[in-house]
Amino acid sequence: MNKVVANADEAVKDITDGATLMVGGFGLCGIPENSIAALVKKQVKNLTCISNNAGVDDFGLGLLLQQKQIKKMISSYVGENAEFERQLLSGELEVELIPQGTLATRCMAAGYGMPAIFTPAGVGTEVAIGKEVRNFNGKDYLMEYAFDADFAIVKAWKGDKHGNLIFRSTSRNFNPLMAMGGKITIAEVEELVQPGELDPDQIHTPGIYVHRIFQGKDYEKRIEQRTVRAKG
Amino acid sequence: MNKVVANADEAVKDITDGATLMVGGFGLCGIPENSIAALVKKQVKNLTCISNNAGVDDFGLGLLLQQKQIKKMISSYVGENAEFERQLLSGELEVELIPQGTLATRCMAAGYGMPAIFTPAGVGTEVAIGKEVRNFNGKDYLMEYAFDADFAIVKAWKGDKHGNLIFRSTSRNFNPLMAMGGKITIAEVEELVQPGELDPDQIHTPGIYVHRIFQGKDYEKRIEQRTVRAKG
Amino acid sequence: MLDKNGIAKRIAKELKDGYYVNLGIGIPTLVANYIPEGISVTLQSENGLLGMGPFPFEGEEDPDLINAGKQTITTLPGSSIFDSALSFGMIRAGKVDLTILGAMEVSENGDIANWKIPGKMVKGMGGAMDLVASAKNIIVAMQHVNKAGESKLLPSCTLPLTGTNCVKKIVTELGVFDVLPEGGFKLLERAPGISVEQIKNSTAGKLIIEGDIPEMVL
Amino acid sequence: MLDKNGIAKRIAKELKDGYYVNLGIGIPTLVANYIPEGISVTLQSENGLLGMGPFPFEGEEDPDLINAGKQTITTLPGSSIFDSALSFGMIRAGKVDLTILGAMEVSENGDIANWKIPGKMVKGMGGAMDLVASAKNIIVAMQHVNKAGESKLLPSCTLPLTGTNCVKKIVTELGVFDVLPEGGFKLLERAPGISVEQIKNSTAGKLIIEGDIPEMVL
Repeated sequence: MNKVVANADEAVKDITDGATLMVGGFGLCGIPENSIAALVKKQVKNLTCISNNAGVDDFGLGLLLQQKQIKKMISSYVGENAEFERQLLSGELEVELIPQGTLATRCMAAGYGMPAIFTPAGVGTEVAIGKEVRNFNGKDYLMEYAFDADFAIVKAWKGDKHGNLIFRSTSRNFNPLMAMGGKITIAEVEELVQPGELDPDQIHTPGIYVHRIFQGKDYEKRIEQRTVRAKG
Repeated sequence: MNKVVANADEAVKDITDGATLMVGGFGLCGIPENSIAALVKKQVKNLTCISNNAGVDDFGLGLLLQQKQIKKMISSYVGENAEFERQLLSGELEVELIPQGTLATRCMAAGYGMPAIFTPAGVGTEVAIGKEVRNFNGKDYLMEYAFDADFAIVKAWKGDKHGNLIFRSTSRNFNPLMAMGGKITIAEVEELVQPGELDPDQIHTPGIYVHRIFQGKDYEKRIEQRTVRAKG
Repeated sequence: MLDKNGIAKRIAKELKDGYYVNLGIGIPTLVANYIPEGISVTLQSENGLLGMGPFPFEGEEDPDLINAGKQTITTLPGSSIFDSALSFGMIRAGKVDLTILGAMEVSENGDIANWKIPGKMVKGMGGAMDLVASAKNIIVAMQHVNKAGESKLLPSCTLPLTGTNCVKKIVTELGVFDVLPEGGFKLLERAPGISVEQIKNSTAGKLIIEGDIPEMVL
Repeated sequence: MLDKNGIAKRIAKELKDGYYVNLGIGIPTLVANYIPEGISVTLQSENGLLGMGPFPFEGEEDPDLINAGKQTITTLPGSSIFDSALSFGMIRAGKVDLTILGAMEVSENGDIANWKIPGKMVKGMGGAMDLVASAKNIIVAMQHVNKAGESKLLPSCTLPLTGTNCVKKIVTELGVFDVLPEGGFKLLERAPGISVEQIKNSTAGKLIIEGDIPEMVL
């Protein structure tokens, strides 16, 4: 079973105007840099992006925002992005803010075939408006629906042609959840390895969830908040 | 943070008559042999066991059945056990049969703090009797509740004193789900290693879910269906 | 008339390149022996494995590596192992392309009964209810009649159900049948040497026969 | 009066051996610098890490290893990494013993507002709503009054809520307060050099003062 495609352009070729995309990463950590670049090049428009954050002005999803390719963002936190703020305030961009755990779990629910989940996050707040509240064992929960995304684009450390993925360190974040949750999942990897090189016990995303995989290149892996301590 | 206890007797010492236990394993694969032996020795009675299977006559949970320590089994499949059958038919033992995926997901739900999940398994069958049916996108689902277990006893391959666990091959099965789902989780491991020996990226169960851990011994690892092919 | 291996062989012709397939216990397991050349199929075992390989060589059995039938097996290059919740998660999410399983009864609207006989010791449904409730495509492999000689293709099931409106195709020792969305067993192929008349006589549910029914080619 | 580090230092005294703790951005992050000797605490970062270590040495930053504040960090022996759903799963399941976070307002019944000011650009709630809805124990670290000099300990919040009935304790530059289940801020300790009168003058919500209020010992 060979899911390898030549490059990012090939991988995203059927993402068309108006598509809903899950985009992996937390901040700029673990984002699918190659796939985003290919979407910029392809000039696809009116995208709805489900992504925890919206990148920075000149990196990550910020690159799609610059070209006004995004119609709507579904995120938990969208700071650190002046162009985003401008488009939001001018009404060019629609934004739906949802709690981070709810975002993660709604992606996971899609991958588990569960149409809805219950979470207490947002009960009694404006997040609860219009949502079903249900009490279990004396505690209120909101019913939240699984996401329905046309595509997921994720970034992994290693992968094989079957689509098996391994993520490195905290770049795992939303990536495996979105990899499960997309109707078509596109994975870019730092290292495309031969089947059998990945220990079956250590695979984070089984290949059944991945439809296309390619070897990414030129990863910048920009750091958003470089914090260090003095050697001593 | 040191969660290591000396042995199985120490680990199960506060499991008392009438407790509800999640017990890891699928068939005889990945079962907590040492903890089961300690429960036999302790002669604790009237247990409710949530476990996919019920062992065989002289191994696994069959050892607790022999001593009539189990009041109720919650399982998906309970074949291969004559004493089980005898107790069931005589009315000594109560059995609740539920679909395997529902069993797994109800354990997981407890670990994720989700009070209930939706699954289509059992819709239109006797499993659905008395349960809430809900339609999402034209398909019916049953609402199934998270399990509420006093203890989970699980078996891992490797673990450290923080309770981090790694499972080997398909002995993973229900173990990580029950490790998450128990109010108090007891893990026995084939190899207790030093913190730092386990790669953080490869840990299947983060230590926060595990309350006690011990180095098991004398693993028999009995095979239920030995199937081989001829060398050729 | 087909023997068990014949049924498995005929079902194997339904496999397509790239399919993820879950094989139940019994005849379905035999399908793995007849995967057509040039077709790559990945077998899922619901205890938590994708990419199930053949039985191990004698002396190489690993008690930690079993399939959903509790048999010792092997992995293949590209296999992945996961917990049982993720295993049923991928099943529930419709990622498994085809489920092949046995049945005691199938009704003409696609209901299936395969886990419980009232009055007999019930061992449990295992993963069958999850599989039939979620699989995109379900093929039943079974004998056409039960030991008492009664048809297992019925107007409606008499035994407790495993799932409803889910079976898409049936292969028995007598023939191949589509279960139509509007109800009814549509005869597609006859087993070698079996007449339409014989199939009619063995089928209690609504049988749909259109035109000439070819004998199957294995 | 306490400075930011003083607030963090006082909160650190609430830590107990074996605690799993989630620290929010700002003053809460500083708490990690004052963990009492002999106490082992594991820090959870909600992007997917248990066992957060200190910042890396210069030149050893790893872009793949960051915390929920997007800062470069390190792991420790015994750390574990997981996806964000499991991270919030353990939070939702009440496995994190203590959450420490900042706030714009807290009400006397434990409501918290810390994510949105109407009319200003809203950046989002991140994981705050999940954390406050599920944590067993929540301590708020904040300034007692806002920039306009108005009390942030209120009868009820005026800003959009992050969560309801959840804050258990508040530490400000002026003192330490329990939020009582029946409502009200119970003064437990005064900050060094601060009088009960000063605290009264800065607290708009129901303040409960019983007996002599000790000055805190850091």
